[in-house]
Amino acid sequence: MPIKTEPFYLNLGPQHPSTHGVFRLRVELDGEVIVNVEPIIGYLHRGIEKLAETRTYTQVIPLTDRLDYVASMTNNLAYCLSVEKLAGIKVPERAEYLRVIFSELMRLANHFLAIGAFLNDCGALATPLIYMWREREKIVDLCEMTCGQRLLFNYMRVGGVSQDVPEEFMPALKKFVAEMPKFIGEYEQLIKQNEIFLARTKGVGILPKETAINIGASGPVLRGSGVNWDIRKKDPYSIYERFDFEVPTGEVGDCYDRFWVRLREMRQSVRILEQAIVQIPAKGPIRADVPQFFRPPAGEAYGHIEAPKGNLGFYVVSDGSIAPYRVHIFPPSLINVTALADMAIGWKVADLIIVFGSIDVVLGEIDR
Amino acid sequence: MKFERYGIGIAKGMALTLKHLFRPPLTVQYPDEKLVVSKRIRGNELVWFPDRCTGCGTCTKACLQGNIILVTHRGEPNKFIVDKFELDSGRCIFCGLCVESCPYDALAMGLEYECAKYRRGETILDKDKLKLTDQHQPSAYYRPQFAAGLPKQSLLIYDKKDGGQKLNLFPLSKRKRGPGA
Amino acid sequence: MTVVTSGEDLAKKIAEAIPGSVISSDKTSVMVDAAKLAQVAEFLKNTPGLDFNYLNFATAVDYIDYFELVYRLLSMEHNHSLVLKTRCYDRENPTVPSIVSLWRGAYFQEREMFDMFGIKFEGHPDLRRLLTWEGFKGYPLRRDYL
Amino acid sequence: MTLLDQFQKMLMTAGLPDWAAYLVPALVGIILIIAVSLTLVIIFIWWERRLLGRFQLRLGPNRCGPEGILQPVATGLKLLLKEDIVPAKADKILHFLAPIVVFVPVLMIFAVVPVSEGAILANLNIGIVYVIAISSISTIGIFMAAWGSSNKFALISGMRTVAQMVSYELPVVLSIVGVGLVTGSFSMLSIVQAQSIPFILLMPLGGVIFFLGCLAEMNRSPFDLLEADSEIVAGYHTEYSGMKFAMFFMGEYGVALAYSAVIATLFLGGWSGPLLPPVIWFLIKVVLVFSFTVWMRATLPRLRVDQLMSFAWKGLLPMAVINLVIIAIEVLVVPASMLWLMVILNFAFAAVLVLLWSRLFTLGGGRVEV
Repeated sequence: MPIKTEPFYLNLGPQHPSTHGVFRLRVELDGEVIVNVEPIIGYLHRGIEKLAETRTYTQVIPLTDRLDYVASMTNNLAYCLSVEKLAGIKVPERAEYLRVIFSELMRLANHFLAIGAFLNDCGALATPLIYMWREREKIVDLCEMTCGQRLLFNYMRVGGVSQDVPEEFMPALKKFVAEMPKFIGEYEQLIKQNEIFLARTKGVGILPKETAINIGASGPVLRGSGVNWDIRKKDPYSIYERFDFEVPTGEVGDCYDRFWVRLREMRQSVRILEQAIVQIPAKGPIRADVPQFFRPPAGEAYGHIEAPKGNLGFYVVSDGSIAPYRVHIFPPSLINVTALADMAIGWKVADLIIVFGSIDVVLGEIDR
Repeated sequence: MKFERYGIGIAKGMALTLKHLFRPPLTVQYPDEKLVVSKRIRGNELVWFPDRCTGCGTCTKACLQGNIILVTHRGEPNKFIVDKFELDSGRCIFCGLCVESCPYDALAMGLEYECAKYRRGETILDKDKLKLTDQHQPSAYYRPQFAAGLPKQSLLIYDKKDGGQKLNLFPLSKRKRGPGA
Repeated sequence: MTVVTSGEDLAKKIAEAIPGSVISSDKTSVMVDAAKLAQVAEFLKNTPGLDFNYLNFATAVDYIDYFELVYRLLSMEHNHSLVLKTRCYDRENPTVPSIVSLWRGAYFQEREMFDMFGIKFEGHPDLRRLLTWEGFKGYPLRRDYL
Repeated sequence: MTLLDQFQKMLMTAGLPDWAAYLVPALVGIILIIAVSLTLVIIFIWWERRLLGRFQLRLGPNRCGPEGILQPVATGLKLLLKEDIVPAKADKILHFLAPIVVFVPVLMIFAVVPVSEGAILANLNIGIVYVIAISSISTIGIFMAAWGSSNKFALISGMRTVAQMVSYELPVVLSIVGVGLVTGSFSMLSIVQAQSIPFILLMPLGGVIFFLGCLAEMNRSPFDLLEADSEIVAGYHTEYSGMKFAMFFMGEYGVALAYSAVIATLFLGGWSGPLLPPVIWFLIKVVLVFSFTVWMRATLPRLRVDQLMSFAWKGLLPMAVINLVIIAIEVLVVPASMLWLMVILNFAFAAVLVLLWSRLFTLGGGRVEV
């Protein structure tokens, strides 16, 4: 006769060291084995979609900064792309290059934080996090030099970027790009072959290819499962078709693959940056002639980009007035979290944490 | 999962951390050591130039928080006189859209960033507090004309000789103590 | 480059398979009858040559007279996309069939639409509020919510 | 003849009654040990934070006192002033007793640690067994804290602790038996005296097993599962604040210090060393061992609980048994004058065993069907 047991409910969050924000997980446990996981979100809901309906098209840009605050320039870019599509605005050449440079810098910045926090979740006591932070600080320095702030950049504008980079930017960027591969190599040395890390991540939290597609996962989560899908390649926006880079994919779809995809993506980002530095025109307009209070024609547009976390889309509906009629934000983190239960059930509490860490979510984006 | 590499991976990682033991620290001791901020910093206080302001109100329209209060009355023909120009730095999100929108360059972001206040009322910046003084200087955000005299930003990416962040290897006992030293 | 499939061509195919489902169509989108949304979605997902196996996003727009639900579907195999729309005219008790059984990615998005617009999805496994709390009054993203 | 015995003898010849001659040296010794070990614990807390800071490209505490050495004192004062919160549903008695049960045995370990020739509080002939026995009591304290604070994170932590401590006791004891075989005694003094070559060279595998076991016993990374802060917040002391938390904290570092001292004594030759006075040598070795654990903590991720268990039962335990058998045979066969032969043989056996285990042994289970 089996012993009568009752499930053990554990409430991880909203205040928990490894939930990367105010995220709550209601976990049903059998011993330490996870029987069920239910994500409960909304603790950071600020109603950005509603706020955007009463702002002008330009004024929405600072709001988009607050979505994925780890890589906020990519949010600006996605929004600007959709509004440009709506209004049919052509962006100048130099601005396109600056956009690519900054979105790749943001990808690096995001992956630094993602990998660092992931390793921190594995229990490596902040050391990798701080090593990654060192490189991230350099990126943030570059952004501060350009647009005056370190977190919420508000740099992209509809029709270009807000202002040109200062003259000391390019040398600093070149130096950064030159020394970056060495540091990525160091991270690989630090953790890639570490037996404990491999034991913790290999085969843990497998997301099969079919499930990944079915739940609409994107970004490293989808590519870690072995699906070669990168919007930069498959549906190039901005000027990404001019760059030569590869899309790294994983094999099994476990936590290690997602980590490894991110690390290789960082190398590819450096490659794109190297090419962009060479190709960028030295002088030129950086902003199309767009008035501050402009009225795009009535209609709707969907602009999406390959944000560091996945497919970030903005669905903008205009009624021809000064403010957007509706702005829908499609955040990659929210959809990737759908996969959490698939990946974590049957594993232990410790695995749940690293599976969650390997998805790489930002709560500003999930809750909006 | 097997221990296939006999711990070589662990040894490699430990070698790397040992190497980092002899690298300069990343952090700075904030009140004692201060980094130079960007020339374009969107600091915590704005600077307003009354003689350039025409009272057109573009900044108030550009502000997504509705944070700038501008009251004018008609003076001479075709000229507005600004009675009240006020903003609450507690509500401001420092996006810089007002500075960007000003057609007469009458508004600039400030350089200051240590602007903690004890009372909520003190965060309101009126005409006097927004004026240009020696302590209250504009930054070069969207105003490249102010960039000339400002010190170079200290960047982590530069070495010490490039005028970047000052890093010393073993910073034991070589620090000055006390605020602002 | 993701090919935007012509809504007009696709509308013919859909109308052949499921008569009476297509209301209108233009170059990029197909508007279908809300009652037959699930059948159309299944047709789009499972028909060879279309294979819309990836739900890009699902959202709703409140046009005061009606709610417009927008689904952007994508086929990873053929790299083409389609915007599927449907309208829901009932404001008091808007009901639309759920597509969670086809694309699980809609799980959170349908919950969010329920939360923000009050649109009920028939067949959704766990239709609760997502971002606001239980017991929240009103539906924030409706145009008449202040 | 320990220093305390000499003191006792001196007092007796000075004409004190027997009970006083026995009590006074004991009290002096106990107070000395407690004072010195607590001071060392404070210094070690500072040293760990400082060193960890440097590993992580930070500075670590550097404000209180010279180079921040008074930071642990400041932390202690802060904790002393904090409100002592007891959860409403907590088992008050267990919640109160747990820090004491954790902290006191830690101090008791220092009784048998020889600092230099004869400088030992109690020269037990089973000294090292005493260490193992006493340090196991802390497990009960941790479990009391975990159960008593009626917190789910703490409960998970308590379960993990008990499993971990009990499992790692075995390889630790088995590797100690090897030391006992070579020395012919379990007394800490005679173990140090027997080390003409440090035992880490004589029995490398035993040393490594003992070190790993000790890491698990003192809950340091990569075996710090019971307070895995990224998973179960702070483990068993989630619900503790104020001075009770400070006692856990001190207890944790006290165990780290004690085990560093035991490792230094058993495998690194204790106080023996050329030129410098024995106490300095001993401290250098303790600091080295401790710094090594800090270094590991700065680098390594944490193991999962099932991996931890299988590492103990399938990895360390069989290796320790085989190692013990090998050493026993060597002690019988190899003459005492030819210890260098034993060194070579043991290094060869260690290499073979590690190679073999890295092929045979799998670390932990996988997904559980639920």
